[in-house]
Amino acid sequence: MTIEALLPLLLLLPLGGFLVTAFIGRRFGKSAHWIPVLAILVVWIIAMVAVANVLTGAAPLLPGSEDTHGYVAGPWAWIPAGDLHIDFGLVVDPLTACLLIVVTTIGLLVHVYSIGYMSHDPGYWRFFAYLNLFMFSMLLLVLADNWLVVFVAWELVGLSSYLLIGFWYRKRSAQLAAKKAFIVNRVGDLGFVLGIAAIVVNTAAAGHPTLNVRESIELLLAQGEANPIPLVVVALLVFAGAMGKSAQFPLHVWLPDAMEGPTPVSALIHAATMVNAGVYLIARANPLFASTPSAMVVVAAIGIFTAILAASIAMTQTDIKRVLAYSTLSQLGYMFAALGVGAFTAAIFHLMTHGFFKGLLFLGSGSVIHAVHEEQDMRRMGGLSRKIPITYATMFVGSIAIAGIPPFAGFFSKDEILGEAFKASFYWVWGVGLFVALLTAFYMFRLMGLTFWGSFRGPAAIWDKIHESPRVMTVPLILLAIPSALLGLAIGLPLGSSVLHGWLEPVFHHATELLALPHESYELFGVDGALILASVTVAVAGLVAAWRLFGVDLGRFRAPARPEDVRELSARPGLSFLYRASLNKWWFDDLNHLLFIVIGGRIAAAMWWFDREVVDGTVNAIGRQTVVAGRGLGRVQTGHVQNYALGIALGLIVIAGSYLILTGGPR
Amino acid sequence: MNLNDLPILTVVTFLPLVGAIVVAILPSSLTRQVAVGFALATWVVSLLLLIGYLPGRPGQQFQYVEQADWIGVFGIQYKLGVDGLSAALVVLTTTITWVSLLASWRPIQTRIKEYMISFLILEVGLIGVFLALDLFLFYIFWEVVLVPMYLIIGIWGGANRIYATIKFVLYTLAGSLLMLVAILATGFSYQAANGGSWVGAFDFVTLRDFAATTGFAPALQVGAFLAFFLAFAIKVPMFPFHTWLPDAHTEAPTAGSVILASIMLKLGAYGLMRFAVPLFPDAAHTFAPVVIVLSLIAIIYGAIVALVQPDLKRLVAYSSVSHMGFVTLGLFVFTQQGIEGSILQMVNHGLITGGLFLLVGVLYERTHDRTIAKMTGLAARMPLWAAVFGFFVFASGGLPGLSGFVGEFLTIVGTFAISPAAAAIAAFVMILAAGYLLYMYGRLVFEEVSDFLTGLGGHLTDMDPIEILTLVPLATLIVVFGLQPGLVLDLVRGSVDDTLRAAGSGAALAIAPELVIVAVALLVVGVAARIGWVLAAGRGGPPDAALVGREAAR
Amino acid sequence: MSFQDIVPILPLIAAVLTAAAILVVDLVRPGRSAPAIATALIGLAITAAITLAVGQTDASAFGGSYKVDALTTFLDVLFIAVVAMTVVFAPDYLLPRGLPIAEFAVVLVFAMTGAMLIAGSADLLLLFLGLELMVLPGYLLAGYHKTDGYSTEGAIKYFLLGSFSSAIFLFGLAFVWGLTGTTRIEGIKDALAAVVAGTEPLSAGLAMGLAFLTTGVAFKIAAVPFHYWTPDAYQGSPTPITGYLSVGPKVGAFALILRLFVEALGPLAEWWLPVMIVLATLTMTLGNLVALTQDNVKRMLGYSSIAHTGYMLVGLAAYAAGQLRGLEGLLFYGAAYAFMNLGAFAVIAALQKRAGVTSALDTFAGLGRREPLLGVLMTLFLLSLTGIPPTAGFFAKAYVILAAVQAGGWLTVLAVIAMLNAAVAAFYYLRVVVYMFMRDPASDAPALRHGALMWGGLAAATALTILLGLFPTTLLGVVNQAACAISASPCVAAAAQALP
Amino acid sequence: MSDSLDTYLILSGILFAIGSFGFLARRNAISMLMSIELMLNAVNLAIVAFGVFGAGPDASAQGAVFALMVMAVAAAEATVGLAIVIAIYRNKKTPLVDEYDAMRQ
Amino acid sequence: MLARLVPILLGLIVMGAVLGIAALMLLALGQDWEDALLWILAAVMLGSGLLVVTMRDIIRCGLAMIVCFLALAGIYTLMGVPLLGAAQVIVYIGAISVLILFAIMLTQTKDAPSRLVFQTQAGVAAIAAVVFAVLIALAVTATDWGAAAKRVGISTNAMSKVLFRDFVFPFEIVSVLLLAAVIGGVFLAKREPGGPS
Repeated sequence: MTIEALLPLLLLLPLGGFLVTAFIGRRFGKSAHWIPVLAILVVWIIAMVAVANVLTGAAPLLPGSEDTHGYVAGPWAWIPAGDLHIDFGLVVDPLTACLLIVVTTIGLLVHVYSIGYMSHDPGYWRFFAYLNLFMFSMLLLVLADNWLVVFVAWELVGLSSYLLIGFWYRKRSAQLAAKKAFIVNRVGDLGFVLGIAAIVVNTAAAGHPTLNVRESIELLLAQGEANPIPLVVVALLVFAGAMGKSAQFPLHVWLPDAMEGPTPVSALIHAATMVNAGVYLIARANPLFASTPSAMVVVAAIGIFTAILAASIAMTQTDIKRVLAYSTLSQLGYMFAALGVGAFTAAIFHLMTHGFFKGLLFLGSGSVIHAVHEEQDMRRMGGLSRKIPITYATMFVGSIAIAGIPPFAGFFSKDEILGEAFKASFYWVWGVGLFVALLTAFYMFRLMGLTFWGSFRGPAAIWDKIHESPRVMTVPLILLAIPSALLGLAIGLPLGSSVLHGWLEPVFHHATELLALPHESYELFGVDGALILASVTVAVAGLVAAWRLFGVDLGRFRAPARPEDVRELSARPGLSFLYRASLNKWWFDDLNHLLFIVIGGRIAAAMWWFDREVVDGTVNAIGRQTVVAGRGLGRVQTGHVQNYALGIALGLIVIAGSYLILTGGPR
Repeated sequence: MNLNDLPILTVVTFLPLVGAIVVAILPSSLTRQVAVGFALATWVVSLLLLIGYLPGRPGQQFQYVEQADWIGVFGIQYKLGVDGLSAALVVLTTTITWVSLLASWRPIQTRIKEYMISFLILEVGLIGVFLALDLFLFYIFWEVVLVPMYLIIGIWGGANRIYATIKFVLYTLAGSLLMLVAILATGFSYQAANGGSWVGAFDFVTLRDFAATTGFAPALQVGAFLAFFLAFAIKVPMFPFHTWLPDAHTEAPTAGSVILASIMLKLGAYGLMRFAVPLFPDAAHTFAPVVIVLSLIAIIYGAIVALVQPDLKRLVAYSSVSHMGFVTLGLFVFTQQGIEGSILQMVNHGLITGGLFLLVGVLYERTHDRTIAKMTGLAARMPLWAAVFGFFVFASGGLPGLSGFVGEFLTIVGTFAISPAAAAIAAFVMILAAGYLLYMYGRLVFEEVSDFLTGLGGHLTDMDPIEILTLVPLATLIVVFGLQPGLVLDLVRGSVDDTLRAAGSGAALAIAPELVIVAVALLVVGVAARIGWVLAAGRGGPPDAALVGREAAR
Repeated sequence: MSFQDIVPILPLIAAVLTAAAILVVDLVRPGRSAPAIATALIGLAITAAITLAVGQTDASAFGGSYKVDALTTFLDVLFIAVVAMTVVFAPDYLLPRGLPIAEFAVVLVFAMTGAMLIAGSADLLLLFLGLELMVLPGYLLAGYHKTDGYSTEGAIKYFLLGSFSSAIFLFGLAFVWGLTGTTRIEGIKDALAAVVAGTEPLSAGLAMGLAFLTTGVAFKIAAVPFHYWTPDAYQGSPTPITGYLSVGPKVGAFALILRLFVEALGPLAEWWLPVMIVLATLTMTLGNLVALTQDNVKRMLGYSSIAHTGYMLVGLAAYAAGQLRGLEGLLFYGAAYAFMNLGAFAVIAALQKRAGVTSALDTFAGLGRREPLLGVLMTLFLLSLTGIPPTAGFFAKAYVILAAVQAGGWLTVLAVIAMLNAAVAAFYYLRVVVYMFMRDPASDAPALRHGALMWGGLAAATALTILLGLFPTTLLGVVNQAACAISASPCVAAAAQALP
Repeated sequence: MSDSLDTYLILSGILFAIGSFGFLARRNAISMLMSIELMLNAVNLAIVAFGVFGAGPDASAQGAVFALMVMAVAAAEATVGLAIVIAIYRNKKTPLVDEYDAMRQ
Repeated sequence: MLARLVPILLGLIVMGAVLGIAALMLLALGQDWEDALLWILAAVMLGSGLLVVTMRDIIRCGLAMIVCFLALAGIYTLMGVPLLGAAQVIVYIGAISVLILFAIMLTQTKDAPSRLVFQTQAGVAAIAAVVFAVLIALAVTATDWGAAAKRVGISTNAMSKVLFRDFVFPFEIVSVLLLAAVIGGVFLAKREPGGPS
């Protein structure tokens, strides 16, 4: 039985799990999780086998490619629209393989974790059904070889995210957050769908309208200037889709609110997998972007700006999950920056590492929240390290990883991004990135400090009840901690020409050629070493600063957590504005409310008024006026016979006159 | 059996009429069963028709043509024929009809007999419109549709039903009467061009070929096209002529709304596609920009107005305006994808909006209220309803994998080829649609159960088997067409090619720019005058949006 | 005066004899309705038979002053049918109000004789006499319910204005006669043709005569602005008689127009065409608009009949503009209108069987429930009057419109106006439907029982209304023949033309 | 003078006008009736005049006969009219037509 | 009082004027008697016609109408159609006028004469009437009637020939017409036992 034959199972198993659970899951009660979890387990196994074969080159060469190994399944016909035939097939190439690792692994762990986390929820079966639906959509997204199918998955993950954010449907806030997430995503999708339409038009101009990713990109590049729609437009439109899904700058507002959903959801969808879809999309379309440098710059700029914006907000948030959400935004910003500077591999690298440690952190935070009885405000936590050591330990690993302290995973990926940016002479990206690294370390350890160090600030009654989460939750944490710690060492070495590079080279070489990046050798004791040093220093600096402010008693750095320091610090004139800005997320939510609720609402109301009074009003007015006219004419009928007679006489006179005129003139 | 032997089209058209007569004769106790029975029988026959048609004969159109001299003096014939487009719409009609008859099982409790009779006669008219190949015959069926609908809304409708139904009839009639003039003028000018012989003067095929080869005089084309267009645009309904729709939908009984949304609106689109464009290609090209602009306005405007509707049915009605905008848009860009998308959109809108109205009807049965604000938290009280409602809401929102998406996508692609800007505007509705749909869905289904619903207590039961049965076919088709749109597209390919060929044979006439300027100026002045008049009449300006804002999406 | 002279006028004689027979029967069995009705119907049947028989011979009598052609036969049969239906519908209304059938039938048959005379006369004097013979009984019938204020008021208004217009009409006749020196239609036509052939403008005297004649006929067909008598007379008259008045005299007056304007004054069409167009527009529009606000169904139908006059005038105008089809349309419309309108009035009459029931709109509230069959029939007739297919009214309208469109030019505008009017008309017709089906009955009085006579008549009207709409071909052939009989231009039989 | 057609026609025209004035202006139904008779006589005068001055064989005789017929018709009209007047007088108790306005609009 | 006189005075003035003109024509212009006679008759006819439509007392109106008809009969005779004049006298004065007088008797309420005689629209009516007259006069004078020379006197038998040969059918029709009128008239006029008295 070949792997190709198994590929469809990657989709069918979660889909089946979803359908079964959705229709009859309610009956299974507390054992509703079995079918979905098993489905994902099998998926994981299949995926791992496939990935192994693909990355080791054991898989056959992809059709129409001389160096890329992978599997294809299909294609199956979908939309036969005249000369435009939209089929969909599945392809596993190295890029997809990397994504599969993250998606299936974290997906599996989150499923297992949820068994414990959701055990008391009435909607247990529903939750697992949704999770499987999401897994189906996400796998479809990474496996599809056709723009439109990707878009389908794109929307489906949006749907499952909507359902999962709104999972606790009785909460108004959840409902609003879910709606917000979906609508904001739709903004990006608008761009994406137009981009797809543009691709159709362009390929049609090339004489062979197609939406197959590989073919279409080749056609577009071959046509170059001859494209009816300029490539930069296409690229930016596609990028708009990526921005929506990956919550980049103008469209970043939905992600923090998405934390209304259950924590496993946040871990899986809003940290590890779905939000990475944008990165994947652009990596997938790398030649397209590589051929339009201006678009690349936009990507880099938006990415790095999102990174610093989110980081600055994360500094002051007090909701543990929101902090993580903003840090996710920030890290995604890094990835886009990487893509923008042409460091595709680095972006994917960071995508993978971030997937693991951010998933870990979220699950950990879930464990924390679980422990302190659904409390999310860090100001009412503290000193938890003594109560929930496993969670603490694992989260500590995650924090170090994200802070970029070697040799943990985050260090390798982040450092590669910064290095590539520097060497691609995008100095501003590098500079900002470096600063963001500082902030990252700071807010992560602020989180750790407020949560685990110092003394408990919540109600004492809870303190006694706090206990470590069940094994079904802690085991996934541990399993995630391992890659968070070691993934970098595993695939990040040797520096410069890492294993990952080897894997992804066939996917990206076309783009790198197009970009014609200066590929000088890696100098550990030269520029690269300096860069490493720089990033490590700032990371440590941030760590220490956070430690000073929120730290524990340790030797001569004896300093209990002193929030008043924070208050006094943030009261400083220069800082106070920044502090408030950060606290209020730079007022973006208020801006959106003003634009779309107040002003937009007024516009809509005005239009409705226009519809009622002007459009419909005109219609009714015509009718009314007709009747009025009728009533007026009716008055002629006075009931007096002699008025009638006079009318007749006058009519006669008029007719006589007109006849005299008509017949009088000579013909 | 060989379908070509028996006059299957006549059968499928007039079987419901037989049903109506039988219902009229039989005692009232049997009414419902008999009516549904006949509807189902018609459905089966239409399926036979479809199956018989399917063996890939696209390209060459009009199967099963039945032809008989009717009013020989004018070459008016009784001529029926089916091509892919009409086949699809006929099956849609027969399906929706029995579905809505089932849906009326519980709601309609008074004067059942009259109700069923009206409904069956309505079906006759609808099917006839889709099958008629003689302009005169077409017009007759077209008008036949009016009366039963008038009764259905007017007798079994809501509180304000009489206003709604009279508005509906007068509005439609005003358009169609002008169309009659146009039809006669067309037939006559063919007769004049044909050496005074009336033979085939109203035969669609003859006229279309004539239009494709010789072509009608520009003056006639412009006049007749405008008349046809007015009639059809009112039916669709396109932007400035749409205001009868919300009223009619709101007041009509559930089944009435379903038929109205699923089939009636298609009459207009079908007419445009079948008659207006092929017969007057030059005029069609000349006015295409206008139609496109109107469609775009309808798409966006309908969605925006839907955003602030407090009434459930009104919201869906305005969403219909928005969706039907895609149909006209796709048709008048005259590209393959556009037209295919437009046809697909017709079918999908029929299924999806029909389903939405059914679900709203289910809710209304229990609450006797349609105010969105009053009802929240239905997920807790009617989980099954909530789930199905969600399905249709997302289908309506164009969720990929469900049928709604493909039509919209193809339309957008087809439009993009002509004008990216137009495509962008049309695609913008994705956001607005998500806005009003999720606003509706979120308010109804999520959050705590509202006091109003709690007050209903036991009345608020979940869907009963019949109601589920009505929704199953629609949902199934939505999924099937979403996964295999080819089922429809292959069926209608022939029609699409014909329309394209006909449209291709046309070229825009020269129009004096000053005419356009004058027209636009008049329009602007008129609207301004109206606004001024309204404001002067003290009927208040645009309302304060604060409330709306609170309701709308965050 | 010889046998050849007798044959063509046999139908008239039969009609008069019918009247006489009814009188005799009434003398034998005074006040008994059944015998009178029977006699009337039998007599009418005989008359019809004779008419059809005579219609085969294309004869003329009395030195060509009376001639029988296809038009004559068509109109005669139509008149007979109308009168027969009226007789059938009358009892339900008259008897409960203690009004005798016999006199009614007699006067009615005399009126019919007048109409038939118009249809056949080829002589100005005969035309005038036929007109008077048609309208004088009309005045009497209008006031037939003599103890009722409304009836007599309607009657006197109708009479005063009617005789006023007769005088005007006569004055016009005198002028035409004086100018042409003959009373024979043919002679007049030739004389006028000669005059028109000349290059100098037509004489002012002719213009005056034309004006007086136009006014006279416009009054008789109730064209605006000479329509004032219609609503009052219709509302006042006993319902069945209103039905007759709205059909018989109107079609008769159109027959007058055909004989006088189309035939005799045909050469002057160029001059009376514009006037007809204006009249048609005014008539349609005012009739429909005012009908919108009526709360009394009879009065509303009165205004609607004005509107229908307008539509028929469109046909006339189309003919004057050179389309024979216009004439056919006019005739077809007349027939269709006759049956659907009679049907509508029959339903009202049936409702008013219960004495004291008015024809106010409320009377119809909930009719659909109280007497569903009547409700459905009324709906059918109203739809036909609106012009909704597949009914006679629809095809008639379509036919007239087609003629107008074919004529082109201003006539196309007229066609559009006509159609807009039809849309307006739909409102007040459907308003009745609203009352019948969408309002609850004011009082739940028990349903009335109607005689077989009434049902039979209604059945006939219904059948004709539907059949003429679905299968108009036969009638089309007939009207084509009839139109050819008087068309100025050499006339191709359309039936032959249509064959592929 | 007396042998010119115009004289008689103008006479008849004036008489016609007088009659129509009476018809339009008098309130009494019977006065209106009389006015109508005047108008008919005016027409008769015209007819006879046309006959007498008309060309054609025995045109004058024709005219005379024409006039005779008109007289008869006038008589018939008078009969009908008076019958109606009496009938309505019974109902309304007044001969003044402008009080017959139960039906209007 | 004065108001009552106005119409009478009006009539007298017109008559005087016409008589004056007639005398003038006779004596000064020396035209023949026929013209004069015609003028006088015409004056009488028009004058009494005016009286018919203007006088207050309806009975006097009726009498004036008889005078009018008489004058017209005279004119007929003058035109050489004596038989028609006779018929005029018989039919109108003998039948119609009497009928009308009876009707007047039947329908006059005591207070009828004291009330307003003219419609409010009398003024407009007068104007309309004048316009009629003017229009007709203009049209008549503007038209060439192609009239032959005046032919005096038509023999009774010529007329009877015409009547009973060419116009026998109309003659019969008239009889039917009268019959119909009589039947209906009788029905309407006869008082119902139940009806209002």
